Amino acid sequence: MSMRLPKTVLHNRSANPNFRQSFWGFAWRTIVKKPGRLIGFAIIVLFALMGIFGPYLYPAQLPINPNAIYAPISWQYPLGTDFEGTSNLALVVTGARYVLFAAAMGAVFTVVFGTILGLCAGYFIGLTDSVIMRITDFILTIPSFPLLVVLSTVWNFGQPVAMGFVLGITGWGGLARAVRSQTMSLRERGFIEAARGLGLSPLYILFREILPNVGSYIAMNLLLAVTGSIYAEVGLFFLGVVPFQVNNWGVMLNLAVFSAGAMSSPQALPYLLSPMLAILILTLGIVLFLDALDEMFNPRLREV
Amino acid sequence: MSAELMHGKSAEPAVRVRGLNVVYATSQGDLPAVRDVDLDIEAEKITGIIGESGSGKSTLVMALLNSVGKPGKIVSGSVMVPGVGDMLSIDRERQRRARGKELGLVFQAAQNSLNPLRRIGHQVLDLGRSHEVRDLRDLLRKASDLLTRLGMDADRVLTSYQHELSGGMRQRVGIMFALILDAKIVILDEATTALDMLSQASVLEIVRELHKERGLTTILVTHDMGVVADMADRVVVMYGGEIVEEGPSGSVLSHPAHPYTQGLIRAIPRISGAIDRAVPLPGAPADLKTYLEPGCPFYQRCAAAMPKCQANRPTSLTVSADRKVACFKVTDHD
Amino acid sequence: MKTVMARLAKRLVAGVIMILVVASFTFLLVRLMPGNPVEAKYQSLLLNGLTPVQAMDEVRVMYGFIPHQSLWIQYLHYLGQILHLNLGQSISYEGTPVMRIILGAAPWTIILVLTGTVASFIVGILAGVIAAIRRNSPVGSAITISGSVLHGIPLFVMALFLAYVFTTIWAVLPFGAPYNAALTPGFNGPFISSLARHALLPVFTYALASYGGWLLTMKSSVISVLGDDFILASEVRGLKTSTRVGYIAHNAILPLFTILALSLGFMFGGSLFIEDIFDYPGLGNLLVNAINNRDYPLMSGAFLLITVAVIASNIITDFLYSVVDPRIRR
Amino acid sequence: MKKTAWLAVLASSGMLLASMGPAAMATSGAKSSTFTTINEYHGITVGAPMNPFNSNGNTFYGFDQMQLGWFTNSATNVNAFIPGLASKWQILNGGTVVNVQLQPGAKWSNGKPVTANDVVTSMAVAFTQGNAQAFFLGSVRAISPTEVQFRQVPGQHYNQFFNNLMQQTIVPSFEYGRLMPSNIWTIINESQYSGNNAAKQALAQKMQTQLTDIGKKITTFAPANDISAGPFVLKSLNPGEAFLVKNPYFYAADKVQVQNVVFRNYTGNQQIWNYMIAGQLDQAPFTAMPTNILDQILHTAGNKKVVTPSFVGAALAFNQGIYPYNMLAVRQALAHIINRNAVQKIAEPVVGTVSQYSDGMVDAATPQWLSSAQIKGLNPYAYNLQLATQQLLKAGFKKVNGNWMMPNGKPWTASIYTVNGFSDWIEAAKVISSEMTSFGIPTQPNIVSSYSQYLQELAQDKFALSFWINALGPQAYGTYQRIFGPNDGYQIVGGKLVHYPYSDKTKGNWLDIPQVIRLAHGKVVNPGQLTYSLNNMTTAQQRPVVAELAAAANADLPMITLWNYINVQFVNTTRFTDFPLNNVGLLNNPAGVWMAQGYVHPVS
Amino acid sequence: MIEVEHLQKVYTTKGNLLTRSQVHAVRDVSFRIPDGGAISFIGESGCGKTTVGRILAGLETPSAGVVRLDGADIHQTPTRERRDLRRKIQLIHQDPYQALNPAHSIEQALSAPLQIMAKQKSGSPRAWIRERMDEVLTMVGLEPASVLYKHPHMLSGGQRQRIVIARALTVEPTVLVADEAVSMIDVSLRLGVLHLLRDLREKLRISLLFITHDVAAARYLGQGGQISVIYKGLIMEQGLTEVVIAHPRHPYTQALLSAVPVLKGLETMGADRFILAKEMNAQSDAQAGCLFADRCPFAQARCFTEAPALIGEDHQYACHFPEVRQVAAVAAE
Repeated sequence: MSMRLPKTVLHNRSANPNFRQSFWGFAWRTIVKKPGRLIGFAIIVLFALMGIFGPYLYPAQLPINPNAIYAPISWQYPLGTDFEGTSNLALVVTGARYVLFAAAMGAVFTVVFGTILGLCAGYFIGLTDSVIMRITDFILTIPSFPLLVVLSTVWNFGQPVAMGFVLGITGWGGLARAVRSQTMSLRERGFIEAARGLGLSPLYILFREILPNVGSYIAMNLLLAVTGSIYAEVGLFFLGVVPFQVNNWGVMLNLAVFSAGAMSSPQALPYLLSPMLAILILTLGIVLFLDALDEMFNPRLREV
Repeated sequence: MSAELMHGKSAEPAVRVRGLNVVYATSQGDLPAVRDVDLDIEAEKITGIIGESGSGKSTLVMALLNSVGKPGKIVSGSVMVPGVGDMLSIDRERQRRARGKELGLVFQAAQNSLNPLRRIGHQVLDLGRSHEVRDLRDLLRKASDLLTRLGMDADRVLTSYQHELSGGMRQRVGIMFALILDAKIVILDEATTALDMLSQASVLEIVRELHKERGLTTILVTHDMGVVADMADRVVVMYGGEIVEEGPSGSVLSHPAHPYTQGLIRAIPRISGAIDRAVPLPGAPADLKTYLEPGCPFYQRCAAAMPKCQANRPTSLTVSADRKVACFKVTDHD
Repeated sequence: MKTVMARLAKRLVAGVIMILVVASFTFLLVRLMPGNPVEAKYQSLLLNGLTPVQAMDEVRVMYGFIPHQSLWIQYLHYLGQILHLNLGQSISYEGTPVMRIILGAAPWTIILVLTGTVASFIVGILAGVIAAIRRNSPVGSAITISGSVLHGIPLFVMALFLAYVFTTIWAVLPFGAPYNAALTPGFNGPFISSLARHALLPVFTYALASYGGWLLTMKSSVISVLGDDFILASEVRGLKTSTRVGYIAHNAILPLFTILALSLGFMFGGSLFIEDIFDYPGLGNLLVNAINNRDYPLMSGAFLLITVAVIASNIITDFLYSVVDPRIRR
Repeated sequence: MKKTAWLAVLASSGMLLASMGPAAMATSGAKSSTFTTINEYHGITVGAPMNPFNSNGNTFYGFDQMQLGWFTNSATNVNAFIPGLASKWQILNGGTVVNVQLQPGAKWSNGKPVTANDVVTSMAVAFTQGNAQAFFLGSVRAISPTEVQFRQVPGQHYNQFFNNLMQQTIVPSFEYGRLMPSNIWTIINESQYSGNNAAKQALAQKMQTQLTDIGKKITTFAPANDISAGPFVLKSLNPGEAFLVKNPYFYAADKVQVQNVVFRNYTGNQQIWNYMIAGQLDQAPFTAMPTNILDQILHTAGNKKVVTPSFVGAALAFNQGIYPYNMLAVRQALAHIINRNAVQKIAEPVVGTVSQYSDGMVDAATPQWLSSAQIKGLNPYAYNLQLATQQLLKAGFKKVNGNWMMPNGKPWTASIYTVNGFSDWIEAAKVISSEMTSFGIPTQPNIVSSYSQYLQELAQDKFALSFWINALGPQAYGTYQRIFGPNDGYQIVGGKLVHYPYSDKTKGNWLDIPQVIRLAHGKVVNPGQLTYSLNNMTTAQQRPVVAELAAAANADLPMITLWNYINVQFVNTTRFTDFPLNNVGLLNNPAGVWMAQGYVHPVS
Repeated sequence: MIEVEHLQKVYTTKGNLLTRSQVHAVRDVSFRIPDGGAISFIGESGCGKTTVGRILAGLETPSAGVVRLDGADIHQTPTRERRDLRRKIQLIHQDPYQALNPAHSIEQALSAPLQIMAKQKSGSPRAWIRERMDEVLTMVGLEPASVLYKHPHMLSGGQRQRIVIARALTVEPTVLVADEAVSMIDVSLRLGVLHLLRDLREKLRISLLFITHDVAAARYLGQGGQISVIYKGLIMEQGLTEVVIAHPRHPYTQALLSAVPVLKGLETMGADRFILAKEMNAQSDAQAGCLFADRCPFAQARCFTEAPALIGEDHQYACHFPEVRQVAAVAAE
């Protein structure tokens, strides 16, 4: 298009030998540009810290208090208490680790499976592609949530890694397909042909030449997969179709709705609202932050 | 329809551009893309506008239609078209009607200038309806005639979708769209760049013939000096958003005055004459940094640069009856 | 057209193979699930107050519907029955054909998802166009944010919230049944009105949850079409604004139709939370109950139905797309 | 143009939704003679047959599904019945022969009379379902069109013979008779053979299979219309509601004041709570609930709580096959660690009371069976951490860094298993976990996703500590077989008691209680055999046996009874009055039975 | 020295069994390039010239025919040696904007192939790589210090193409295949890149296969070398560059030369210049006679029935009626 500016000038500020650092600098500038993004970023950081350090803030077994069942919101219980008089805030904070760690693992597995299979299918066209794509079709055809439910009863979800793994193996299909099509189009690009002509190994081409170019897409997907995983696992616990043993947000929702009658009784409402609030705030944070990622990586939306 | 234009004095230019400035709004502020352009396009002549990528030639052409897309915006100037008025100040509806009807544009990316989901014939009808053509059947007949004239199977093309046509055919369909409403001013913006030699030659041939037959005013925008040299009556050389040289093509080619024009002509490999006559032009084309500097935009690459050129921008001066140059070396001598 | 049909045939064959693969997979998987359905039924009857005699009377015959052959024989039998469109007999429903149970639940899910999807599609598309065209104005930003937020909220959170608001705090809407049982089903006013009133909340929830997705997809589709050369070309050719908007809309909406058809295919899996929370008697609910009761034939059947729906919608999408998009039609 | 038509349809449906606002608000309860309730036994299933022998069948016990009589749930008199289709009965020959006279004028909802032949057919059906064999029914004979005689299998003295036969579902012969071959009684008789003739044994085997096949056919049988001999008949149904109308042919139709009955479907307790809070249920069955919900329910106009005795307890059961729970000291120490008051207050505050005795019975039954001296002899296992510490130290446990080490040197950690959806169990498990953890035994509650999975894994010995329903009464056998019955490996096979060892993982012995238990006064008993023997005893004969079993359960502590359920149901008096609130025996039966007895009147 | 004999390439189009068809991209192409020599392939798009280049570069396998590099058949050698052999032939892409990985700096782009080479060299690999990078960058006329750390988007088209060439040089090739190597570069910079390629040919004795539709560029680069005019995968005319341009015998060659715009004021139009209006029809493959006959303005009956053979010694042409026409423009002075 004739309207486009000469490409060279837009990036003059990055004429800095240490490009990597300047990327982080650029990323940070993108974040602070709008207050919404900063808020989103802060929320994500807060929740990450909660996941890492939350359990250390409270005793291993949260204290119960039969005299403060469904206590109203107070300084002692900022989010009220549950059916046995345990602080809802403590439950949310200590429950974050499993939820977030499993979600992170789920996202990592999704992205790792999806990326590797997508790259291989797109690059080694032919038989490899056919086999991988048939498996992908299969994964995409089976409704993932019900599959998750069935898998989860066969598996034991004591460890968040196991949960993450199952979330990963049910969720990589879409990403694999997208990465494949991007890889296929990159494959036709001159620099891949040149790399082949220069005798570089397929491994180098896949992971050093192609991967960085789908990196931005994968980064976005990683974040989206985190939210997707949170919803899926919290949903599983909420429905109660999986065995559970640890305190987490989904269990709270389940107990609040099905045991505590939070839907019918205002006294138990804080018990229901606490995990919902946590999920919503985290969602909000991710939505706000996605906007920044979008700008960091999607040149199409970047306003010149 | 455009009777005034047909019978207008030939001395009156078909398009008169005055003081045109276009900028691109960026996060770093407004960057000039077209600067202080004054230009008269002579009626019924082929005018070639030549320049490299980033020289502002396409922006200039879009400004003629007042269709500069975001983030570009026209800051000042006027584009007078007889029978229409100043394209930059008449109301939007009249601008819209002038586009397509008075001013036909064949797009740089004409290959993709058609709605992929509608048959060509339907798009002809859409065009007719937008310009209040009463007899749509007649319009289709005209389209059919034009397509035949352009060397295509008209019935097949009209019932085809874009993807069913080859690149050369799409380009010709683009020309058909520019001419079908009897526009007298036709602008070809890099219309043949994507075609290979043989297609380019045949499309240019048709353009030349139609130009003559219909008494068109043709503006040919290209980066290919050869095409301009072959086709144009007048040539306008742009560099860094400005017109650096302007004149009849024969005289400019044989006696280029501006160092850029000279370098450009010298850098053309030819099929005639001694091979080593061709000499590369050093440096890189103008970019936004160049635009922002106060001096001559060609200063960095100019072999004949003087200290004066770094700080002052030469303005376009008439050097002979119909030639203008913007270079201190030329104007100072004279 | 001939090639279209040939392609269709090819897709159909591939679809059937995929169905068999998924059927085999789910068959085996589902039978790996631990559980003893009969004992559970018996124990829950006891909990509900039946005397042991009555409870045992109730469940004794269920044992007869649990397959006793080896897994391999069961599998072969299962495949054979599928080819006869027989999904077997339910355990927890004591021998009621799975097909009949599923067909009893399917209409409610279809009502729920179809209405919800179509409503959210229309609203989402319109909002998406506005959000794309006015993307630099406050209105556009507001619409986009509404879409992102609604898209971001998990379905069950939204369903719980709406259920709380409309059935507890401001109890204007009924839940728990698809219509008032005292009314005669048919095309009569009271019945349809009851049907609609009962469906309103789940449908609204579903629509609200899907709206954001449509909006965001449509917005990005419109933005990408806006950058296409032919849109600029239509401007320089002086086409009327209405015609140009038509061009934009037509081109932008086309990819969304694929997603629409696909999402209808996924409908049976998608409404699980809504059906559970509003206790709407559709397939999602059925599946959850089947899982909790370890009713293997019913689970396999529900899975198979979902799979068939997805595959069918894939094929239909493919076919429709080759009809509406001239670039694919050959 | 197609497009516009599409849009028009959409628009009109949208208007439809909008226009039906307040007019459609009237619920089914608005007409005051429609009685709304919940079927607690199973959900409403569209597509399931209107057949009482199908466990998901759409028939409603006490409304359109009838039996000869209705049991009053008496702990000590198993023969106390309210007349159903039987108006009178005689129990002869020490309980082995029963004569039953049918209600004069009893008719099916199509106008045909209910005859002795229908009862005979129903008993044949009961054989096909395996039900009649369970109470040793030997023969059924129509003495007259309205009188039937039942006999026990010769040589058997099953003390609940009458009790069980009265509770068999009676179905019309003209519907169900067709489903069975004409020689059905021959098949039944041949299948009953229990002698030693090999040929006859083989034949019996064959006939049993045949019988089972007929049984399967019957459970899937779907009558076109509901045919009821009860006060109501099913008219229509959808996945959320079933709609029943009064049966004009019911023998006591003049007593029935309710015109229509609506059954609401439910999938979880919270739904029943919601219905009650909305004041929509005229009667609601027993449902576990937290206090806040009870308050909310009682806040609604007209809702009234009705309490009747219940014979169910919730217990924490030990798998004695798993170390260290094979040690009596461990089980007893845990009983001292668990504060049952706190557990009950949190887990089951509304429909539970703290269990006092841990003797295998509910506390309400204990005084009825045991003398006060015997009660005094029971260990109350009071909450006493010091005692628990002493016991554990004596058994070789050590406390290191605040946590207990087992005698084998390994740290003691535990998991308590419960089931998703069983809210009281889950909450109790959490409380007990907290208590055990703070005592120095790190414990976690583990929630299994479905009850069927729970039961299977329980039987596979995957759980050391799990929740269990015990004290299921009112009869003594029913109570103790929850502890010393199949879960302890004792099963009745072919009328004889068999004990399967713990090592046999397929036969359900997951408690692994020692086969003999030494009581406090030194007597050694076999509780499995004692429990079994209760079947053939009169109430008087049962008393000393129950006392021994109570002592055994209390001393060996195979499970700790945490709380006893109290049967709390609700009625709403805004639309109906005259509930049988003072008639405990009747209250234990479905509301349809109340109505047939002339209770429940619309508010005028 | 690279020799190509009777090269063929047939593509099977995708589709179902019924609609699957074969496309002959290259029918029969033979040529040889001595060390330091050059050959230019000219023809319009879709004529198969790019396929020839891709086969040479090892990106496609030929359906038939032999490609020999210094006597070794590059498609028949064992896998391990083949990789080394193939590295000797480097392809310069048409589009410098696509030929460099946008995610890599110039240093990364150049060092990756050098790391492979370094394994075969003695001494410190890091120093050697550094040295070699400087060497190739200087060779293509760029200053190493000012470009090494940059990413492709910071460079102009001409600079990028120089980087692409430098990267090809890292593996010490003996043959360069330049496929429309300057068509995407700004006009003022094109000649510079052509000049560089010509330099390399002379200095490093690299053989050059130049693929283009621009006859003038072919003439500039192919000085002293040969020109091959290719149409529908078949050579129409082949000979010394100067000879073919000055005395074209095949009408197709003449059409290509006629299509070169005439620089009015510097050149005069060739006397016999003609513009070919008809487009290439890819479907009319099956005809018996000359492949060009359907578009040839001079075709006679025989051309439609009998395929002409490639005749002539140094200057070969495949035409029944070869007639020299003066179509190229002539310098004005």
